[in-house]
Amino acid sequence: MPVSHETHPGLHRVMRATPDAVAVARHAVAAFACDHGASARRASDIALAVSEACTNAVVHAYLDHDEPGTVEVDASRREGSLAVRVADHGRGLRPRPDSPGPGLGLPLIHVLSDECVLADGDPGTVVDLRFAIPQPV
Amino acid sequence: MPVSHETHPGLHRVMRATPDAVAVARHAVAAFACDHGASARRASDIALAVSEACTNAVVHAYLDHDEPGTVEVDASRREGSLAVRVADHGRGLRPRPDSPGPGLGLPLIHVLSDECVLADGDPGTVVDLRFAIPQPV
Amino acid sequence: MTLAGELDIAAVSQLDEALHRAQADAPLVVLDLRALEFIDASAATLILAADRRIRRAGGRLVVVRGGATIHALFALIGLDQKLEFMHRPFAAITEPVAFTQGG
Amino acid sequence: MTLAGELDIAAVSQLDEALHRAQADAPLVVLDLRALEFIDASAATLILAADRRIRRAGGRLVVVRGGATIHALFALIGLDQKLEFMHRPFAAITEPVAFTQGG
Ligand SMILES: Nc1ncnc2c1ncn2[C@@H]1O[C@H](COP(=O)(O)OP(=O)(O)O)[C@@H](O)[C@H]1O
Ligand SMILES: Nc1ncnc2c1ncn2[C@@H]1O[C@H](COP(=O)(O)OP(=O)(O)O)[C@@H](O)[C@H]1O
Repeated sequence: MPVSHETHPGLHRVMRATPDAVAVARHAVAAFACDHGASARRASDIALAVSEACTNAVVHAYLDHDEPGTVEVDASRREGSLAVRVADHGRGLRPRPDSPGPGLGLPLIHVLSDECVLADGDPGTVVDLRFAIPQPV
Repeated sequence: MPVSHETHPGLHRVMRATPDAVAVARHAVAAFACDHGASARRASDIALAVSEACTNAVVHAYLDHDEPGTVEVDASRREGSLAVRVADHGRGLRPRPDSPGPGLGLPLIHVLSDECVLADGDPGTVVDLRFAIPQPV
Repeated sequence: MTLAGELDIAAVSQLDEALHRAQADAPLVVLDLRALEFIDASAATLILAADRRIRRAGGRLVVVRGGATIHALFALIGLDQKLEFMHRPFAAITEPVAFTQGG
Repeated sequence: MTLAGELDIAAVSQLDEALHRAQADAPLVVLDLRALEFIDASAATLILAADRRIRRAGGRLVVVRGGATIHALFALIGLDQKLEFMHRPFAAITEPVAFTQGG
């Protein structure tokens, strides 16, 4: 259901980094992408990338903490693309020889997105993704 | 042995992506970094990051090829930093569930560098790294 | 065994248990993905691990492909070549081992 | 067992064999990294795998720390907490099991 852009300044969600947050983030960004011109196929790629990035925040970011901190998801429409940011305030992206994951997340996020920049939060990790989407007419 | 910068326009090496290329690349970039103001400690961080990026080109890039293609290493001095690029012309950075590696390479490259951008070659993978190094006086 | 709903990090331990249980039940496990709405890399990897485990034990895992977006994930991580996929199940097999997960 | 030179992808299979051999020789394996000039993540991970294997078999792997840059890699990938490190070997142990790798 496309909605006029003025009514959608951007998406911003702050959640506790627990497993159930991942679906919430994924659904919110997929809906935002659909509303802003993404095809169903494209929206599902975006949802998968967001899901993997949020999963990393849930699984890795707060390893050293007693309680998980937050994961923040932002999305906004840019000229010709959708910008999505997944940020946490945890230990920062670093190697973990005992990772429970299969090590597919980062390469998967890379292939799904048109640009993927991994930056340090202060503290934490910021994953900035860009997905090319033709401007709706 | 610091050398005047004018005599060092930049480092450029093209090698076949075989295991022995990794040490050659690592040594060349470490020497270049030392010559351009990196401390021994900093140069060894840079060498490790380059080593991991070249190892990825050797291990992953030419998986689908009968013969390995090339891996290219470039380094140049920028204002306040060293820019290093490791590029291959292989299958592109994508997930590999049967990876023989422990999955530490990309996160390690990320922590060792001050900026790490993974881009697509055409075809292949381009890893652009920036290491902050104070300008020598 | 039929998987439905969304398989992400919130469901992996449940999926892992279900796959272990299915293996204990029969030497041929048919995993039907047609009702699945989402799957992530860690869940798909659990299916690969189950395949390896079941084959090592002399059994066999056959996966009934999900929709286009589900199968896209398997293709992206190279599992479309590593698992035994089929488009439609034999009618006989689907009935008895139905199981619904997540949602 | 003494490791010298540079341990990267070009040396991993040789390292893996050496670690398997050392395990076969004695229940206590002392791995001396002081002569090492370089180690990458895959080589360090092989040492972790050897540690796990040796402990599972009832043995023990003790690692004599290398120089600052060598130890930095172990710390970066979190293995400084997962392996049993010591600063200096007991004189008695170093002598007999010397082995030189790579270079
Ligand atoms: N948000 C994060 N915070 C801390 N570390 C992270 C984060 N995301 C990724 N990492 C690190 O990067 C590694 C690779 O991530 P990924 O490719 O998703 O594989 P996996 O999660 O399966 O290990 C992880 O094992 C972890 O060490
Ligand atoms: N140059 C490359 N070409 C193709 N794929 C790559 C390349 N570099 C990395 N990859 C992919 O990214 C994944 C993660 O890389 P890395 O973190 O170095 O872990 P590892 O190499 O141990 O698997 C690899 O398993 C591979 O699928």
